[in-house]
Amino acid sequence: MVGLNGVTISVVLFGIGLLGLVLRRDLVVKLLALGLVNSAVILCLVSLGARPDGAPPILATPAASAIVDPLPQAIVLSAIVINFAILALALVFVMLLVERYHTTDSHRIERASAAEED
Amino acid sequence: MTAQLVLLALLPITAGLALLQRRRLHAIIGMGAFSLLLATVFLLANAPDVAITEAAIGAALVTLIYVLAIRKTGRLTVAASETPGLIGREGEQIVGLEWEILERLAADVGLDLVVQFASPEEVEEAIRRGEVDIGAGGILASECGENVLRTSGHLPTARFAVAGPRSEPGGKPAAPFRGELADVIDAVRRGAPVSATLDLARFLALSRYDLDAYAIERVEGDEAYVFVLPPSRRDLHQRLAEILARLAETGELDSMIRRHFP
Amino acid sequence: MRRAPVFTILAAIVLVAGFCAVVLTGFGFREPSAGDIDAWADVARRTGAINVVSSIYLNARLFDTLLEVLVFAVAVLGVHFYLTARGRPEPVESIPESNVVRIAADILLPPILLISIYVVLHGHLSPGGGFSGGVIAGTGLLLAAIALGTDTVTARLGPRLLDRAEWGTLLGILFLAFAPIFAGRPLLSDLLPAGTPGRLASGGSILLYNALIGAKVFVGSWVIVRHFVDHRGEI
Amino acid sequence: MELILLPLVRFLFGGLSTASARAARAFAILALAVDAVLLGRLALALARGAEASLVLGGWERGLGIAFSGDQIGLTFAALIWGLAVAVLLYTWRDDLRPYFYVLLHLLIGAAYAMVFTKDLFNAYVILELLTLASFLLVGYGRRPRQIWASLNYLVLCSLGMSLFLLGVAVVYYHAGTFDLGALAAEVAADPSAPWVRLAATLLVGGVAVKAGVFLFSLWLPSAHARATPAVSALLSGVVVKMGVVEIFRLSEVFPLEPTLLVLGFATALLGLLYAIQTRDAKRLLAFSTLSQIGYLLIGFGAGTAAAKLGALDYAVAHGLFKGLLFLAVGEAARLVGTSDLRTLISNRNAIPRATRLALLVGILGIVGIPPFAGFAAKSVLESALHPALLHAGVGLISVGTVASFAKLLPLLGGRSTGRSDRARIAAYGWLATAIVLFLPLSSALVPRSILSAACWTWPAYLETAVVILLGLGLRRLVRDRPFRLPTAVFRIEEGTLVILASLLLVFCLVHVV
Repeated sequence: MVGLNGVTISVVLFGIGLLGLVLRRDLVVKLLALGLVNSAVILCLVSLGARPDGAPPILATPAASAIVDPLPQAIVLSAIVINFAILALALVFVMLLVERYHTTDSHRIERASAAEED
Repeated sequence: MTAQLVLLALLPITAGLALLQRRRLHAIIGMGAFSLLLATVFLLANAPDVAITEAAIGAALVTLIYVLAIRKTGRLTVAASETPGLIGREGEQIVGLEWEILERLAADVGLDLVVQFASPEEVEEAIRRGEVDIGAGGILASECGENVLRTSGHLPTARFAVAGPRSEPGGKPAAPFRGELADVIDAVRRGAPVSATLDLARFLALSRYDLDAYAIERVEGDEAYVFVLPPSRRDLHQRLAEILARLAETGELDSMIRRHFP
Repeated sequence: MRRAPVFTILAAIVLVAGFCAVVLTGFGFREPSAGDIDAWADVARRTGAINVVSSIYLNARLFDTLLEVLVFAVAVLGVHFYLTARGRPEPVESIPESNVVRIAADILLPPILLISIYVVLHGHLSPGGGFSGGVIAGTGLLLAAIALGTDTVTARLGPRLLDRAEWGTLLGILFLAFAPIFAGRPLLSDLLPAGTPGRLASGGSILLYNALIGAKVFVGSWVIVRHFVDHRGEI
Repeated sequence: MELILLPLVRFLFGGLSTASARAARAFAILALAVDAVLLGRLALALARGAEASLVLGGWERGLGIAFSGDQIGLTFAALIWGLAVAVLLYTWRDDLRPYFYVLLHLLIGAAYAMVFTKDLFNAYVILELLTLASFLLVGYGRRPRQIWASLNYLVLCSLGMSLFLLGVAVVYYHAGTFDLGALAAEVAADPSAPWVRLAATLLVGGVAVKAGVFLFSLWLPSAHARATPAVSALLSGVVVKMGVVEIFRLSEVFPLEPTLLVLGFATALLGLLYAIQTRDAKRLLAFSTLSQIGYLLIGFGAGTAAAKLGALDYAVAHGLFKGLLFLAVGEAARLVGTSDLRTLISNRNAIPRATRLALLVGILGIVGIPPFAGFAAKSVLESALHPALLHAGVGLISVGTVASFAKLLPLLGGRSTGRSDRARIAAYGWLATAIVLFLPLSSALVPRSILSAACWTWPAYLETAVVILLGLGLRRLVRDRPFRLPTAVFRIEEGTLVILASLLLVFCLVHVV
């Protein structure tokens, strides 16, 4: 089912995020890429329930029989908050690393911290 | 329906462009825009709850803390080996002739200056890998490697071969200086064997100690201190060269040299 | 942007493309059956909240939400722990501002807080709920921080009150999860009656959960934002 | 009822510990007591043969979150409890902030929930809570290299959990449920459908990042080696095991046998190579964790019920002796000031006697000397592995384990001068007792008939003797021949690529049924 729809786009976004995670060495951009990967999964889950003729899962609307699947939407709310929590903590840790190593370049931090161990 | 498809197609484009940004602030703003687009897609996909949460958290709060966290001014990273008089630490402060020149450059291009001290070979390596913007600290024009940009010398200097104790002068010239100056000084103080070619600034620092037991010989040839830059920073090289030329023209360079090498 | 070695770039592209191709093989469409739709509508009928997502989020799958609140609490705790211990670099000046910003902040803050309260309290009736409402209020407070400085805002809210609210709301949520057991019902189930769907006082405990989560997230996101304002520009 | 009370009570204590800093330690003890009561009640209920499963909040299966308590879950819960006691004793004299106790409560509560949950999305949220709590615990010392190790851990685990969630999406797309029981029925209807393979790949690959499977968990050596000893013990004994538990649950649903066998041997052999090569005591323990996870995966992959029981038994045993080893080596490293093996050995006189004894018990446990834990669990596992080749492969891994742990033996020599404090000795004693008495204890999980048939036989003794002799020989062989292994794979970038490559490998493997 490759075509212009939410699921395909979300897989493409996942791929872009992975490329960013691997190829960009700046930790801030790496975290942005990680956020993209997480958002991609959220888009995937929401797109699962989406139907062109659907209605929001709120029963007050007249077409109560046409509501879209509420379950993925409910779990996605948790996923969004978890992603935010991860991001906030990761940023704090990057701050602490910058204080020590004066750089956000992952390779240089890696080398500096490996050198400390010896 | 069409609006939805257009928005969906915009998502990877926005995300890709955002992650390709050279400056972090641009990347962050790009991802903020992506989150907003994503929230709109959710709204159109009949997921208003998710849309509100994504807009409040993903677009607003996350972008906010990123923007707060990052430094708005960029950095100019310098790798330097400590050389007394040129660039070195004095307590918390960094002082020296080259440091002052670099401060001018940083003010000129509007960036914060960050110095990482390292041994000469580490500086060379960092420049070769393009990990830092400028290499400094007693780098001699004749010793900097291939494939790097270097400025014209800002201070003429000479080289001295120090060998001993109790070795005959006139032998094979010692290898160029490597490692930490502090180690050489330490060796001299203990009277341990030393064989190194030092530039004038480092030699002056060393000559404060008792060198009677060592053979000292001036190495022939004219030398000058330079800055080195990775080949990718041609723009920065240009700016540095301009600043050096201006300093030399106005005579400011001479007074700076006199201040640091009385 | 520093370039990665060619080999890494190639490997990354090949692997990512392979991954995307593999993932795309497995998806297909699945139309919801009439039974599914009935089941979803039934959830809302049982909880009494017309927002089906809220019914699932805060009743049928309440345990997930509870864990998620704990994840958020851990994040707030971590940010607080690591950034407080570092001390602040220098007396933090308020963010450079002009009178226009200050006045705008003064005018904008009350409606933002009102909107957030509305979003929190109508979580079972319309889109929104504790999390989004709390975050809106927490970031809205940043406007006040722009005008007054973070220290003044913290002082006005009362640092001790903030501290207490932080764990008090968490304990409240946990207690609410425990409470049904005293009424002889299963843990993590409803405490209050379902009520008439569509009214503000309906949906069982969902309203209480939304209010508590809203308060918790409001305080938590303010703590995070405050620390990031104090330590801004450090990366 | 006890199933959900166990995590909830822990969370409540976590909340209370933030409220009152002074009482944090008292709450920690109280929580252990409450846990013990609840675990006892659960054990009694299970012994009576009562059905211990429930859907939270009184919902029916399918929509709500289902918990189910079985012997396996109970065993793991008991392991978690035992390690929690040891950690509390070990850190008794340390001046820890209430923050530490809050994280500890949340970590343990999440682990309890993990062993009982039968819901895929619930497992995702629990694993994320485990990740965040342990992430903060790894960085607790605030040393920059700890911070860097835990940031690596966070990024790679978050990526892994995204893969897992993508797998959950695939499952929901096709089966319309998050419930493992309902999913098992759907999978059984058509086990070779493309979506089953994709879902299995993503779920197993995602959770393998957390479970310490070598190719996926490249963050593990640094994080485990750089954290403080008590945290390392928890990471190895509890957090990694929770990933293993999820892999076990998945292996009950999806046809994963060849995949797990290949992954198991890969992680065991690679982990051993690195363990034999490293010169750092704590990294040795971390790499050995990776190799020991291999045993478990092989057990799950062998497919028979007995092999699975043996693997679970081994998981518990490993939690005990690796916890003890991390605590003991951690104290030695703290006293000497480094975990570099050579320096440790030359300063071995600083290691107190109790710590040496703990080390000895730990080593005897892990190399499988009868009647210690390793021997019992390994015998049960091996007796269930039927093709001779499989059996021989596992024997080879045991030889490598002996060879890598022989490096720690010199630490036991010399004469000790220092003294440990009482609380630490109690912590060692607690875990050591469990290791020594492991055979009778494991009869709670493994039927007594299997146990005695596997352990009290001459072939088992003979095999142990041969393995130990071969292991010591291998140690002599490699001692004077240091070799180098690539270290670049432990960086974030390469680590991500390796995860992707392994994921594609798993995707190929799930097609081999």
